[in-house]
Amino acid sequence: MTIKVRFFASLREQQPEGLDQIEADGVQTVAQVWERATASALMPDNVLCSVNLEHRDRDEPVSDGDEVAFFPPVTGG
Amino acid sequence: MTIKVRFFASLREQQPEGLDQIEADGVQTVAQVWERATASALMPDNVLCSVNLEHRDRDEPVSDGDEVAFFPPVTGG
Amino acid sequence: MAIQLHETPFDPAQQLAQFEASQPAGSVGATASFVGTMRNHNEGDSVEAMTLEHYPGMTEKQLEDVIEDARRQWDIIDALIVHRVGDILPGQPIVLTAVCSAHRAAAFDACRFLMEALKSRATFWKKETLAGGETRWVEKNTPGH
Amino acid sequence: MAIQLHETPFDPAQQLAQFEASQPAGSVGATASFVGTMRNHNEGDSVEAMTLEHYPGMTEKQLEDVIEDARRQWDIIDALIVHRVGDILPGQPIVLTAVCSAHRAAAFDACRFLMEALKSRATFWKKETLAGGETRWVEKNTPGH
Repeated sequence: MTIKVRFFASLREQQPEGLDQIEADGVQTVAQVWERATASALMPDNVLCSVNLEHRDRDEPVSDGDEVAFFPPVTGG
Repeated sequence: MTIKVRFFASLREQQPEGLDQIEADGVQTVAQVWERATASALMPDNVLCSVNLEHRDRDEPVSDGDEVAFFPPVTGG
Repeated sequence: MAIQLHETPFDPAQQLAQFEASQPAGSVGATASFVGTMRNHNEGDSVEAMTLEHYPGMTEKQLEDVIEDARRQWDIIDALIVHRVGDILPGQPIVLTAVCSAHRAAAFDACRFLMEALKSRATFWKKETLAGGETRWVEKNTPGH
Repeated sequence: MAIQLHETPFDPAQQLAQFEASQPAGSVGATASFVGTMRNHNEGDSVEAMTLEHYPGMTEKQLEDVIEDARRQWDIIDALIVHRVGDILPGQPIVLTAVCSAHRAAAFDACRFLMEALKSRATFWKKETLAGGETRWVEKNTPGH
Protein backbone atom coordinates (compact mmCIF):
# COMPACT_ATOMS: atom_id res chain seq x y z
CA MET A 1 0.00 0.00 0.00
CA THR A 2 1.02 3.65 -0.40
CA ILE A 3 0.72 6.57 2.03
CA LYS A 4 1.07 10.23 1.10
CA VAL A 5 3.27 12.06 3.62
CA ARG A 6 3.50 15.80 4.25
CA PHE A 7 5.70 17.88 6.53
CA PHE A 8 4.96 21.48 7.44
CA ALA A 9 6.83 24.50 8.78
CA SER A 10 10.03 23.72 10.70
CA LEU A 11 9.58 19.98 10.14
CA ARG A 12 9.51 20.50 6.40
CA GLU A 13 12.83 22.34 6.66
CA GLN A 14 14.32 19.71 8.96
CA GLN A 15 13.28 16.83 6.71
CA PRO A 16 14.69 17.82 3.34
CA GLU A 17 15.05 14.12 2.58
CA GLY A 18 11.57 13.33 3.91
CA LEU A 19 9.64 11.26 1.39
CA ASP A 20 6.31 12.60 0.16
CA GLN A 21 5.00 9.17 -0.65
CA ILE A 22 5.99 5.86 0.91
CA GLU A 23 5.49 2.25 0.07
CA ALA A 24 3.87 1.39 3.37
CA ASP A 25 3.76 -2.40 3.45
CA GLY A 26 3.99 -3.43 7.08
CA VAL A 27 3.29 0.13 8.31
CA GLN A 28 0.33 0.18 10.69
CA THR A 29 0.44 3.43 12.65
CA VAL A 30 1.11 7.13 12.19
CA ALA A 31 4.37 6.76 14.12
CA GLN A 32 5.53 4.03 11.75
CA VAL A 33 4.80 6.32 8.79
CA TRP A 34 7.18 8.87 10.34
CA GLU A 35 9.87 6.20 10.79
CA ARG A 36 9.59 5.02 7.21
CA ALA A 37 9.40 8.52 5.69
CA THR A 38 12.31 9.96 7.67
CA ALA A 39 14.51 6.87 7.62
CA SER A 40 13.80 6.32 11.30
CA ALA A 41 14.64 9.78 12.67
CA LEU A 42 13.23 10.04 16.17
CA MET A 43 9.87 11.85 16.22
CA PRO A 44 10.13 14.76 18.70
CA ASP A 45 7.51 14.77 21.46
CA ASN A 46 5.92 18.02 20.28
CA VAL A 47 5.27 16.85 16.73
CA LEU A 48 1.57 16.85 15.85
CA CYS A 49 0.04 14.45 13.35
CA SER A 50 -2.98 14.34 11.08
CA VAL A 51 -4.56 11.66 8.93
CA ASN A 52 -6.72 12.82 6.01
CA LEU A 53 -6.89 16.39 7.38
CA GLU A 54 -7.94 15.38 10.92
CA HIS A 55 -5.70 15.63 13.99
CA ARG A 56 -4.67 12.13 15.08
CA ASP A 57 -2.46 10.65 17.80
CA ARG A 58 0.73 8.97 16.69
CA ASP A 59 -0.44 5.49 17.61
CA GLU A 60 -3.55 5.64 15.41
CA PRO A 61 -3.81 3.25 12.46
CA VAL A 62 -3.28 4.21 8.81
CA SER A 63 -4.73 2.70 5.63
CA ASP A 64 -3.80 2.50 1.99
CA GLY A 65 -4.19 5.87 0.29
CA ASP A 66 -4.18 7.95 3.50
CA GLU A 67 -2.58 11.38 3.64
CA VAL A 68 -0.50 11.65 6.81
CA ALA A 69 0.98 14.98 7.90
CA PHE A 70 3.50 15.99 10.56
CA PHE A 71 3.86 19.51 11.92
CA PRO A 72 4.96 21.55 14.94
CA PRO A 73 2.52 23.25 17.35
CA VAL A 74 0.33 25.72 15.46
CA THR A 75 0.95 29.46 15.79
CA GLY A 76 -1.70 31.22 13.71
CA GLY A 77 -4.04 34.04 14.50
CA MET B 1 -29.68 79.97 47.77
CA THR B 2 -30.70 78.58 44.35
CA ILE B 3 -30.37 75.07 42.96
CA LYS B 4 -30.72 74.16 39.29
CA VAL B 5 -32.91 71.07 38.90
CA ARG B 6 -33.14 68.73 35.92
CA PHE B 7 -35.34 65.72 35.18
CA PHE B 8 -34.58 63.18 32.46
CA ALA B 9 -36.43 60.57 30.45
CA SER B 10 -39.62 59.23 32.06
CA LEU B 11 -39.18 61.52 35.08
CA ARG B 12 -39.12 64.57 32.84
CA GLU B 13 -42.44 63.44 31.35
CA GLN B 14 -43.93 62.65 34.76
CA GLN B 15 -42.91 66.01 36.21
CA PRO B 16 -44.33 68.49 33.73
CA GLU B 17 -44.68 70.89 36.63
CA GLY B 18 -41.17 70.13 37.92
CA LEU B 19 -39.28 73.33 38.53
CA ASP B 20 -35.97 73.81 36.77
CA GLN B 21 -34.67 76.18 39.40
CA ILE B 22 -35.65 76.37 43.03
CA GLU B 23 -35.17 78.81 45.81
CA ALA B 24 -33.52 76.35 48.12
CA ASP B 25 -33.41 78.09 51.47
CA GLY B 26 -33.59 75.36 54.12
CA VAL B 27 -32.88 72.61 51.59
CA GLN B 28 -29.91 70.53 52.67
CA THR B 29 -30.01 67.25 50.76
CA VAL B 30 -30.68 65.89 47.31
CA ALA B 31 -33.94 64.36 48.57
CA GLN B 32 -35.09 67.74 49.83
CA VAL B 33 -34.40 69.24 46.41
CA TRP B 34 -36.78 66.64 44.94
CA GLU B 35 -39.46 67.50 47.50
CA ARG B 36 -39.21 71.20 46.82
CA ALA B 37 -39.05 70.90 43.03
CA THR B 38 -41.91 68.42 42.71
CA ALA B 39 -44.13 69.89 45.40
CA SER B 40 -43.41 66.91 47.65
CA ALA B 41 -44.22 64.08 45.25
CA LEU B 42 -42.77 60.88 46.67
CA MET B 43 -39.41 60.02 45.11
CA PRO B 44 -39.64 56.45 43.75
CA ASP B 45 -37.00 54.04 45.03
CA ASN B 46 -35.43 53.55 41.62
CA VAL B 47 -34.80 57.24 40.95
CA LEU B 48 -31.11 58.02 40.52
CA CYS B 49 -29.60 61.37 41.42
CA SER B 50 -26.61 63.45 40.43
CA VAL B 51 -25.04 66.62 41.75
CA ASN B 52 -22.91 68.63 39.36
CA LEU B 53 -22.74 65.74 36.87
CA GLU B 54 -21.64 63.12 39.43
CA HIS B 55 -23.86 60.28 40.68
CA ARG B 56 -24.87 60.98 44.29
CA ASP B 57 -27.06 59.29 46.88
CA ARG B 58 -30.28 61.05 47.82
CA ASP B 59 -29.09 61.91 51.32
CA GLU B 60 -26.01 63.77 50.12
CA PRO B 61 -25.74 67.52 50.81
CA VAL B 62 -26.30 70.27 48.25
CA SER B 63 -24.90 73.79 48.06
CA ASP B 64 -25.85 77.08 46.50
CA GLY B 65 -25.48 76.97 42.72
CA ASP B 66 -25.45 73.17 42.44
CA GLU B 67 -27.07 71.40 39.48
CA VAL B 68 -29.12 68.48 40.76
CA ALA B 69 -30.60 65.92 38.36
CA PHE B 70 -33.09 63.08 38.75
CA PHE B 71 -33.43 60.20 36.31
CA PRO B 72 -34.51 56.56 35.97
CA PRO B 73 -32.07 53.64 35.61
CA VAL B 74 -29.89 54.15 32.53
CA THR B 75 -30.51 52.09 29.40
CA GLY B 76 -27.87 53.11 26.87
CA GLY B 77 -25.52 51.09 24.74
CA MET C 1 -8.50 57.95 23.50
CA ALA C 2 -11.68 59.46 22.19
CA ILE C 3 -15.37 59.63 22.83
CA GLN C 4 -17.97 60.85 20.37
CA LEU C 5 -21.71 61.47 20.55
CA HIS C 6 -23.51 61.64 17.21
CA GLU C 7 -26.92 63.18 16.54
CA THR C 8 -27.01 61.51 13.12
CA PRO C 9 -26.12 57.97 11.95
CA PHE C 10 -22.44 57.01 12.02
CA ASP C 11 -20.57 54.34 10.08
CA PRO C 12 -18.89 51.88 12.49
CA ALA C 13 -16.59 50.43 9.81
CA GLN C 14 -15.34 53.88 8.88
CA GLN C 15 -14.87 54.85 12.54
CA LEU C 16 -12.96 51.65 13.15
CA ALA C 17 -10.77 52.18 10.09
CA GLN C 18 -9.91 55.70 11.30
CA PHE C 19 -9.22 54.41 14.79
CA GLU C 20 -6.83 51.75 13.50
CA ALA C 21 -5.15 54.13 11.06
CA SER C 22 -4.43 56.60 13.86
CA GLN C 23 -2.35 54.11 15.88
CA PRO C 24 1.46 54.05 15.83
CA ALA C 25 2.52 51.63 13.09
CA GLY C 26 3.65 48.22 14.22
CA SER C 27 2.85 48.45 17.93
CA VAL C 28 -0.77 47.28 17.82
CA GLY C 29 -1.23 43.53 17.72
CA ALA C 30 -4.87 43.30 18.69
CA THR C 31 -8.03 45.36 18.16
CA ALA C 32 -11.31 44.26 19.71
CA SER C 33 -14.49 46.07 18.86
CA PHE C 34 -18.20 45.91 19.46
CA VAL C 35 -21.13 47.44 17.62
CA GLY C 36 -24.59 47.65 19.15
CA THR C 37 -27.32 47.98 16.53
CA MET C 38 -30.99 48.85 16.91
CA ARG C 39 -33.19 45.78 16.43
CA ASN C 40 -36.72 45.82 15.03
CA HIS C 41 -38.07 43.90 18.02
CA ASN C 42 -37.66 44.00 21.79
CA GLU C 43 -39.33 42.06 24.57
CA GLY C 44 -41.64 40.38 22.08
CA ASP C 45 -42.85 43.56 20.39
CA SER C 46 -42.10 45.10 17.00
CA VAL C 47 -40.21 48.35 17.39
CA GLU C 48 -40.43 51.03 14.71
CA ALA C 49 -38.12 53.68 16.07
CA MET C 50 -36.22 54.73 19.15
CA THR C 51 -35.16 57.99 20.74
CA LEU C 52 -31.99 58.06 22.79
CA GLU C 53 -31.95 60.79 25.40
CA HIS C 54 -28.78 61.71 27.27
CA TYR C 55 -27.56 64.21 29.84
CA PRO C 56 -25.27 66.56 27.91
CA GLY C 57 -22.09 67.19 29.84
CA MET C 58 -22.53 64.34 32.29
CA THR C 59 -22.70 61.62 29.65
CA GLU C 60 -19.48 62.69 27.94
CA LYS C 61 -17.70 62.88 31.29
CA GLN C 62 -18.89 59.38 32.21
CA LEU C 63 -17.64 57.91 28.93
CA GLU C 64 -14.26 59.50 29.51
CA ASP C 65 -14.21 58.05 33.02
CA VAL C 66 -15.07 54.60 31.65
CA ILE C 67 -12.08 54.75 29.30
CA GLU C 68 -9.82 55.94 32.12
CA ASP C 69 -10.97 53.00 34.25
CA ALA C 70 -10.11 50.62 31.41
CA ARG C 71 -6.66 52.17 31.06
CA ARG C 72 -6.00 51.60 34.75
CA GLN C 73 -6.99 47.94 34.57
CA TRP C 74 -5.43 46.83 31.29
CA ASP C 75 -2.32 47.59 29.28
CA ILE C 76 -4.06 49.12 26.29
CA ILE C 77 -2.78 51.46 23.57
CA ASP C 78 -5.99 53.31 22.74
CA ALA C 79 -9.75 53.15 23.18
CA LEU C 80 -12.76 54.60 21.41
CA ILE C 81 -16.42 55.00 22.34
CA VAL C 82 -18.92 56.31 19.78
CA HIS C 83 -22.59 56.59 20.80
CA ARG C 84 -25.70 57.74 19.00
CA VAL C 85 -28.22 60.08 20.56
CA GLY C 86 -31.53 61.32 19.19
CA ASP C 87 -33.88 59.50 16.81
CA ILE C 88 -32.73 56.07 15.65
CA LEU C 89 -34.22 53.53 13.23
CA PRO C 90 -33.89 49.73 13.21
CA GLY C 91 -30.63 48.59 11.66
CA GLN C 92 -28.79 51.77 12.64
CA PRO C 93 -25.75 51.55 14.93
CA ILE C 94 -26.26 52.73 18.50
CA VAL C 95 -22.80 52.29 19.95
CA LEU C 96 -19.26 51.34 18.96
CA THR C 97 -16.53 50.46 21.43
CA ALA C 98 -13.01 49.60 20.32
CA VAL C 99 -9.73 48.92 22.11
CA CYS C 100 -6.30 48.26 20.69
CA SER C 101 -3.35 46.80 22.53
CA ALA C 102 -0.20 44.77 21.95
CA HIS C 103 -1.87 41.48 22.88
CA ARG C 104 -5.38 40.15 22.50
CA ALA C 105 -6.35 39.39 26.11
CA ALA C 106 -6.25 43.07 27.12
CA ALA C 107 -8.11 44.15 23.98
CA PHE C 108 -10.94 41.63 24.49
CA ASP C 109 -11.26 42.29 28.22
CA ALA C 110 -11.15 46.07 27.98
CA CYS C 111 -13.56 46.26 25.02
CA ARG C 112 -16.14 44.24 26.89
CA PHE C 113 -15.55 46.29 30.01
CA LEU C 114 -16.26 49.52 28.09
CA MET C 115 -19.63 48.16 26.98
CA GLU C 116 -20.68 46.83 30.38
CA ALA C 117 -19.51 49.97 32.16
CA LEU C 118 -21.24 52.38 29.81
CA LYS C 119 -24.47 50.39 29.89
CA SER C 120 -24.54 50.33 33.66
CA ARG C 121 -23.30 53.85 34.34
CA ALA C 122 -23.65 56.32 31.50
CA THR C 123 -26.72 58.56 31.41
CA PHE C 124 -28.54 57.38 28.29
CA TRP C 125 -32.23 56.49 28.14
CA LYS C 126 -34.05 54.67 25.36
CA LYS C 127 -37.65 55.36 24.40
CA GLU C 128 -39.18 52.95 21.91
CA THR C 129 -41.98 53.58 19.43
CA LEU C 130 -43.87 50.33 18.86
CA ALA C 131 -45.59 49.20 15.67
CA GLY C 132 -48.95 50.64 16.75
CA GLY C 133 -47.47 54.06 17.51
CA GLU C 134 -47.39 53.53 21.28
CA THR C 135 -44.23 54.72 23.02
CA ARG C 136 -42.50 53.29 26.08
CA TRP C 137 -39.32 53.87 28.01
CA VAL C 138 -36.98 50.89 28.14
CA GLU C 139 -36.79 50.07 31.83
CA LYS C 140 -33.59 48.09 32.14
CA ASN C 141 -30.67 46.81 30.17
CA THR C 142 -30.18 43.17 29.21
CA PRO C 143 -27.46 41.30 31.10
CA GLY C 144 -24.05 41.26 29.44
CA HIS C 145 -22.69 38.06 30.95
CA MET D 1 -21.11 31.85 8.01
CA ALA D 2 -17.94 32.29 6.03
CA ILE D 3 -14.24 31.63 6.16
CA GLN D 4 -11.68 33.24 3.89
CA LEU D 5 -7.93 32.79 3.41
CA HIS D 6 -6.15 35.65 1.66
CA GLU D 7 -2.75 35.50 -0.04
CA THR D 8 -2.65 39.31 -0.19
CA PRO D 9 -3.55 42.04 2.36
CA PHE D 10 -7.22 42.41 3.26
CA ASP D 11 -9.10 45.37 4.70
CA PRO D 12 -10.76 44.44 8.02
CA ALA D 13 -13.06 47.48 8.03
CA GLN D 14 -14.33 46.64 4.56
CA GLN D 15 -14.79 42.97 5.44
CA LEU D 16 -16.68 43.96 8.56
CA ALA D 17 -18.88 46.38 6.66
CA GLN D 18 -19.76 43.63 4.15
CA PHE D 19 -20.42 41.18 6.95
CA GLU D 20 -22.80 43.57 8.68
CA ALA D 21 -24.50 44.58 5.44
CA SER D 22 -25.22 40.94 4.61
CA GLN D 23 -27.27 40.34 7.76
CA PRO D 24 -31.08 40.38 7.81
CA ALA D 25 -32.15 43.93 8.64
CA GLY D 26 -33.25 44.57 12.19
CA SER D 27 -32.44 41.19 13.76
CA VAL D 28 -28.82 41.87 14.69
CA GLY D 29 -28.36 43.73 17.96
CA ALA D 30 -24.69 43.01 18.61
CA THR D 31 -21.57 42.51 16.52
CA ALA D 32 -18.27 41.68 18.22
CA SER D 33 -15.10 41.59 16.19
CA PHE D 34 -11.38 41.14 16.60
CA VAL D 35 -8.47 42.04 14.35
CA GLY D 36 -4.99 40.61 14.88
CA THR D 37 -2.29 42.76 13.32
CA MET D 38 1.38 42.03 12.72
CA ARG D 39 3.60 43.90 15.16
CA ASN D 40 7.13 45.10 14.41
CA HIS D 41 8.50 43.43 17.52
CA ASN D 42 8.14 40.05 19.23
CA GLU D 43 9.83 38.52 22.24
CA GLY D 44 12.14 41.51 22.52
CA ASP D 45 13.32 41.49 18.90
CA SER D 46 12.54 43.74 15.94
CA VAL D 47 10.64 41.84 13.29
CA GLU D 48 10.83 42.93 9.64
CA ALA D 49 8.50 40.46 8.00
CA MET D 50 6.61 37.24 8.55
CA THR D 51 5.54 34.29 6.46
CA LEU D 52 2.36 32.45 7.39
CA GLU D 53 2.32 28.85 6.22
CA HIS D 54 -0.83 26.75 6.32
CA TYR D 55 -2.06 23.30 5.36
CA PRO D 56 -4.36 23.87 2.39
CA GLY D 57 -7.55 21.89 2.76
CA MET D 58 -7.07 21.08 6.43
CA THR D 59 -6.92 24.70 7.58
CA GLU D 60 -10.17 25.69 5.86
CA LYS D 61 -11.91 22.65 7.29
CA GLN D 62 -10.70 23.52 10.80
CA LEU D 63 -11.95 27.08 10.54
CA GLU D 64 -15.35 25.81 9.43
CA ASP D 65 -15.35 23.41 12.40
CA VAL D 66 -14.49 26.27 14.76
CA ILE D 67 -17.49 28.26 13.53
CA GLU D 68 -19.74 25.19 13.85
CA ASP D 69 -18.55 24.73 17.43
CA ALA D 70 -19.42 28.35 18.19
CA ARG D 71 -22.88 27.91 16.69
CA ARG D 72 -23.51 24.93 18.94
CA GLN D 73 -22.49 26.84 22.07
CA TRP D 74 -24.10 30.24 21.49
CA ASP D 75 -27.21 31.64 19.90
CA ILE D 76 -25.50 33.55 17.10
CA ILE D 77 -26.80 34.82 13.77
CA ASP D 78 -23.61 34.69 11.73
CA ALA D 79 -19.84 34.39 12.04
CA LEU D 80 -16.85 35.28 9.92
CA ILE D 81 -13.19 34.27 9.98
CA VAL D 82 -10.71 35.91 7.60
CA HIS D 83 -7.04 34.89 7.81
CA ARG D 84 -3.94 35.94 5.90
CA VAL D 85 -1.42 33.44 4.59
CA GLY D 86 1.88 34.06 2.81
CA ASP D 87 4.22 37.03 3.26
CA ILE D 88 3.09 39.68 5.73
CA LEU D 89 4.58 43.02 6.80
CA PRO D 90 4.27 44.86 10.14
CA GLY D 91 1.01 46.75 10.42
CA GLN D 92 -0.85 44.37 8.12
CA PRO D 93 -3.87 42.47 9.43
CA ILE D 94 -3.37 38.76 10.08
CA VAL D 95 -6.80 37.68 11.19
CA LEU D 96 -10.34 39.00 11.57
CA THR D 97 -13.06 37.24 13.54
CA ALA D 98 -16.59 38.61 13.80
CA VAL D 99 -19.84 37.36 15.27
CA CYS D 100 -23.28 38.90 15.19
CA SER D 101 -26.21 37.97 17.37
CA ALA D 102 -29.35 39.41 18.90
CA HIS D 103 -27.66 40.19 22.23
CA ARG D 104 -24.16 41.16 23.18
CA ALA D 105 -23.15 38.35 25.55
CA ALA D 106 -23.26 35.70 22.81
CA ALA D 107 -21.42 37.97 20.36
CA PHE D 108 -18.60 38.73 22.80
CA ASP D 109 -18.26 35.13 23.98
CA ALA D 110 -18.37 33.55 20.55
CA CYS D 111 -15.99 36.07 18.96
CA ARG D 112 -13.38 35.38 21.61
CA PHE D 113 -13.98 31.65 21.29
CA LEU D 114 -13.29 31.82 17.54
CA MET D 115 -9.92 33.45 18.18
CA GLU D 116 -8.85 31.09 20.95
CA ALA D 117 -10.02 28.02 19.06
CA LEU D 118 -8.33 28.95 15.81
CA LYS D 119 -5.09 29.84 17.57
CA SER D 120 -4.98 26.54 19.41
CA ARG D 121 -6.23 24.24 16.64
CA ALA D 122 -5.91 25.60 13.12
CA THR D 123 -2.85 24.62 11.09
CA PHE D 124 -1.05 27.92 10.62
CA TRP D 125 2.65 28.48 11.31
CA LYS D 126 4.47 31.80 11.58
CA LYS D 127 8.06 32.31 10.49
CA GLU D 128 9.60 35.65 11.41
CA THR D 129 12.38 37.55 9.64
CA LEU D 130 14.29 39.61 12.23
CA ALA D 131 15.99 42.96 11.66
CA GLY D 132 19.34 41.33 10.89
CA GLY D 133 17.83 39.03 8.28
CA GLU D 134 17.80 35.97 10.52
CA THR D 135 14.64 33.85 10.35
CA ARG D 136 12.93 31.85 13.08
CA TRP D 137 9.75 29.86 13.51
CA VAL D 138 7.42 31.16 16.21
CA GLU D 139 7.26 28.28 18.68
CA LYS D 140 4.08 28.96 20.57
CA ASN D 141 1.17 31.30 20.81
CA THR D 142 0.68 33.86 23.56
CA PRO D 143 -2.03 33.11 26.12
CA GLY D 144 -5.45 34.58 25.37
CA HIS D 145 -6.78 34.78 28.92
